[in-house]
Amino acid sequence: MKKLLKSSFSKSIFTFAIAVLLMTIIRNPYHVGILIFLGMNLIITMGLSLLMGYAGQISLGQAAFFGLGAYTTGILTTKLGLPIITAFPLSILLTVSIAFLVGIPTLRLRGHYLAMATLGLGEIVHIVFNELLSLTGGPSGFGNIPLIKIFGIELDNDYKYFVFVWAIVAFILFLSLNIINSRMGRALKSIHREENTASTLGVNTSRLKLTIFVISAGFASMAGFLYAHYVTFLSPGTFSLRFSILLVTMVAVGGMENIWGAITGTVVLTLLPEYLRFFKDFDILIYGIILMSIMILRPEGLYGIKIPLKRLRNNS
Amino acid sequence: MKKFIAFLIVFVAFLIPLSIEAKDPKSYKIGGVFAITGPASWLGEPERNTMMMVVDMINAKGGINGVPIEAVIEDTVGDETKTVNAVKKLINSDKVLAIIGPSRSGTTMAVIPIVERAQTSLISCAAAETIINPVKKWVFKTPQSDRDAVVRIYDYMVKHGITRVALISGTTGFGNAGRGQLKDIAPEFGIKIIADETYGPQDTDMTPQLTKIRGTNAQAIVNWSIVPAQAIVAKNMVQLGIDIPLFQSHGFGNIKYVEAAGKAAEGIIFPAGRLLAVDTVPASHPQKKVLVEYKTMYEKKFNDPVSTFGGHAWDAMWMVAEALKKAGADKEGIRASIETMKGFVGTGGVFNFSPTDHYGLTPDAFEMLTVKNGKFVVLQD
Amino acid sequence: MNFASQLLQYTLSGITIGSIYAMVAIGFNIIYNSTGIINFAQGDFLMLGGMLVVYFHKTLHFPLLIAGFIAVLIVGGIGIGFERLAIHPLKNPSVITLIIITIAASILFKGGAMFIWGKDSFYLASFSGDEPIRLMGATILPQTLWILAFLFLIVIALMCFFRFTIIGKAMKACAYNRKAASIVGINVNNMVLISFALSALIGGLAGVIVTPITLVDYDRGSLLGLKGFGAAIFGGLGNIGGAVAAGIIIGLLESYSAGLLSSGYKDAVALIILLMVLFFRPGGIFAKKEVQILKSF
Amino acid sequence: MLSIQSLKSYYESICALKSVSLHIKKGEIITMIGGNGSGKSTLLNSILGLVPRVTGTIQFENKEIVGLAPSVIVKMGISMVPEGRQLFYPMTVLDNLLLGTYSHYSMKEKKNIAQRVDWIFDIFPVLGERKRQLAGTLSGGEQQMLSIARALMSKPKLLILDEPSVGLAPKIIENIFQTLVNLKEKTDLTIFLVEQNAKLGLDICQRGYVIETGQIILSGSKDELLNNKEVLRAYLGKE
Repeated sequence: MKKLLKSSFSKSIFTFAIAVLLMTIIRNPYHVGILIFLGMNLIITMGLSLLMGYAGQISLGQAAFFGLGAYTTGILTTKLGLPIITAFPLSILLTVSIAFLVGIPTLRLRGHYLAMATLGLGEIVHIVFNELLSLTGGPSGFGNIPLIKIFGIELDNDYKYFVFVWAIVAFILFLSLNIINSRMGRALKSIHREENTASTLGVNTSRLKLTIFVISAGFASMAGFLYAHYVTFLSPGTFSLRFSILLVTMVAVGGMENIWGAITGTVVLTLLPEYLRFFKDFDILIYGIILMSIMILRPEGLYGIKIPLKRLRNNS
Repeated sequence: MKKFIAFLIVFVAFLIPLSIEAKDPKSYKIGGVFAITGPASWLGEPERNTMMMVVDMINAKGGINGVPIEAVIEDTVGDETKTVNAVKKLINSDKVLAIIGPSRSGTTMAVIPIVERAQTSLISCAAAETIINPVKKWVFKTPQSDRDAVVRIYDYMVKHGITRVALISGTTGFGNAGRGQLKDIAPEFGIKIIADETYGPQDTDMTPQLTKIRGTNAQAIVNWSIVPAQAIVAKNMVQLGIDIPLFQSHGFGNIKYVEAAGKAAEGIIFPAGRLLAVDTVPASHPQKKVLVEYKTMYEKKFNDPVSTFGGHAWDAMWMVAEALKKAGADKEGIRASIETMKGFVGTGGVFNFSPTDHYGLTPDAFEMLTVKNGKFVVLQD
Repeated sequence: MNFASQLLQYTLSGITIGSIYAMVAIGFNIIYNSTGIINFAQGDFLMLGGMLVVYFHKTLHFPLLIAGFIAVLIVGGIGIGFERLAIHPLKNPSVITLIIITIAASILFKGGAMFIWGKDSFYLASFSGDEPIRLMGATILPQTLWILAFLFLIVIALMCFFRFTIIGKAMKACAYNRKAASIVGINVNNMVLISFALSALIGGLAGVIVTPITLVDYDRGSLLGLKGFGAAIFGGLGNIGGAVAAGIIIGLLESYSAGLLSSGYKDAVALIILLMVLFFRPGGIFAKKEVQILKSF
Repeated sequence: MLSIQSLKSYYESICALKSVSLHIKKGEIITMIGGNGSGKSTLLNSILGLVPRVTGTIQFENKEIVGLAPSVIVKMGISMVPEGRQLFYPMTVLDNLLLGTYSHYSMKEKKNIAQRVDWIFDIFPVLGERKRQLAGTLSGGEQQMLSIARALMSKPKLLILDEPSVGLAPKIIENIFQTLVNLKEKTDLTIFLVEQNAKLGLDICQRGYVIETGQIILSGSKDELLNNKEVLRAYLGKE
């Protein structure tokens, strides 16, 4: 156990170190900004990977939890003037409780029915963002969300925020790896493989699934919190079904069987549009073609493609 | 672990190209961020086209003070996160001197903190009053405000004895902002809002909402929307046999919506810049020359009917050109010279900016138009 | 105008919207039936049908009937091509892989349509004029009758197809038991191909007949696809009659809640009822006793 | 008629068959016995082309059939009664039978198919009584009959049965097996029967094979096998 902990801890620290190293190489706030959004996406998709890859459940409503986290902290800090340090736990708590409540009936469903139910929940939350004018500003959104201050340092530029976001990414990675390596993680894998046998082996599958669902919602709300205090402006468009689908796609493109797959997929699909800017109006076509090719040629996901490593070894 | 290392290598390899920066040729770089694709593309496309066209015009004449302008245009897909990225790219990678756009109110609000911090002028092509009220140091806008549009509509209503009004609006930033203004200003004109319905931007049938309105004693309907669905509202009204007047917002300012609504569009009243009814603007009007020039050039070049949205980009680009002439490649200078610009004649109206007014237009910038025989004409009272 | 005729109007409006959802839902079901795939590009078949008929009719000036016919055939061809290029090459794909592929296809179809026809909305004149038909103080457009008539025809045709033809039976057999279908010599791959072709044809046809009401632009398929998916689930996946009823029920729910409750929350009301059904009657409102064993990821 | 040479099959990278060879002559009833996981189902699925990774040769009437699609193989005249019956449960008895003719269905054949159905109802009168019932509502024995009947609908030359006796009462099994023997006598049908129930299976055959862990360990005539000590001990429960 100690050894496992050590390795997931070192992996997290390593990832963080690489990220910070990258930041110092990339001396351009715009690129750093993209990596900040990448970090937020990673936080969500790691949770989604636990849910999809390990618990075998799908959620097409993850953008709603992302949005709930963002809106709660946004509303609490601007409309009620609460300090961020209070708003933070409240926003996570609210999202997690909602996830818990809706998770109970939802996770009884399977397959396409689960997809439809989570999609419906996501859309309902989206409609509420649109319609609660007095709180959310409706489709026009609202702004002036304060910046985060930590140990007296205001996170007012991209570099500071980058370090903050990626520290949390590393922490979430650490958490996820531990969940995977824990008893619960192994039990989850067994749910994924064969739901019936697992339940006969005395594993309470519905409780485990619910736990992971709630954890993934918590991760998403964490990302929402980070989003709100970075962009400082919220409107419902950001938290639409489109984004939920994109998140699921990231996990599937990278590979569902493994959390590193989700991470790979997130990196590729977050950065891909930046490369496709070059193609102007064609970008959506090329994006579709790339996505489809990946799924046809490598349906198990991008992660673990062996060619680069082999070539590397041959060269050295 | 092997897989992990391979993963890291790919990760880093994917990122390295990001750190390569473009070389800087000698030119004035101006950024454009428009919703060229996505659900608001009918705004972004003419804006992008127009900006490119104006830049070509300026460069064909030798640029500004001998320096060519380079337009760097990014697509926002109408999405906040993408817009934030795009604006950061323009400011930090391309090092533009000023930015034109974004197309939508929501995306504009999202990037205001960024341009304020980066001290780069932004001339928005979105209409919402909240963009320039309160005044932000680096933010301007060229479209006529929704507030002014509401004022013109209510003026007209008061003159024609309409006091009971039913609202219907699209649930987009534009529709929502207009809805807010309509409700806010109504008491000033003694107008009562007796119905307040909404519809989604992708909806295909508004008869339930309109049936509800039909059940009231409203004397007129105001539809505030910028999405193609607004054409369906007009059609549904005809279907339901509602024969009270329909007012639209300036978001109706695209002849394609008239085509889409067909006969149902006849008699719709809406405020708009004079661009849409150039032919009926008297030759003596100060805007006439600019309007004719833009309309003929655009329609010749893109073989597409002109819309007011492209006009916003036209005005913004010429403002920037004007400011560059005075201030050169000095960001604060550009800002200051836009802020002090007076009597600038654009397609949207005659702009008079000041440190307390980053909008520069008055309700007079609007003309009340109506649809007659499938064409926009100035409404004769 | 009295309340009764208002109610009648909400009903007629609901049926109009609902019949469009029903058309999309049928397409979902046909593919689901023989493959277990939810085709997220289903709404885009409808969009393509609309775009193509507008193109042939208004740009190339073909007579409406011929333009519509060509449009439907081309969409059918696109369905076949999609299956052969993207679905067929996969060996033992997981459901989630298939879903992502159909999402990618949806992105491609949208991108392609935007590239070819631009971003404008297009409209098509109603088949038999816009003069509304009056009915006890409420009105209905002639185009709605066209939609209902086609919906009726499609359902009847499909029922006959599945009940009386050997290919229809073989497709159903694939849905019930793939292995057994192979054992009796049914070429399962061909059945999948036929199901894609059929559902693309129906999607294209739906696009042609709903465009006069909905207008069409490259993104028109997204929302309709979503609503159609909802209807397909609501009626019980694979149940074509159920899909039609569910589509119309969702349309009615939206219309009633827009008219009687709040237009802003109309979609939410419909969704909440849909979720309630899912929670308490998974398998859809019309699920038979021998509910199909749900496929899982 | 059917000849298999050094057949190997893989199931998810596990080698389920290791070099199996056997042959079946026209008009024979051949029985193969083997326990759970011995590879018998894999063997049958390989013959029908349902297993993707197969090496070796399978010749049916001197034509190589490895690599052909199941639909082609069925059309050539091999028909299978699968393990667990695998009917189309939500469809009627008649529809199940009709689907049995799928591989050579055409408009011209309509009359022949009708005759075929009548012939089946002669053999299994109970199915005729229940032809409009859903297959899922039949009793176990009736379902097994339907599964056999469905396989017979395609006019097979070789009928393969995968454990038809599972879950049925001895009386019914006897009845079904007797029907098979009668069928073979009346027509020129060849039958390849795979059974766990060695006694019943061997009783009706001419020759037999014993398969264990993916290999054929014994073969011989009915009497040779019935008297073999190994068989007696392992499959017939006699010391």
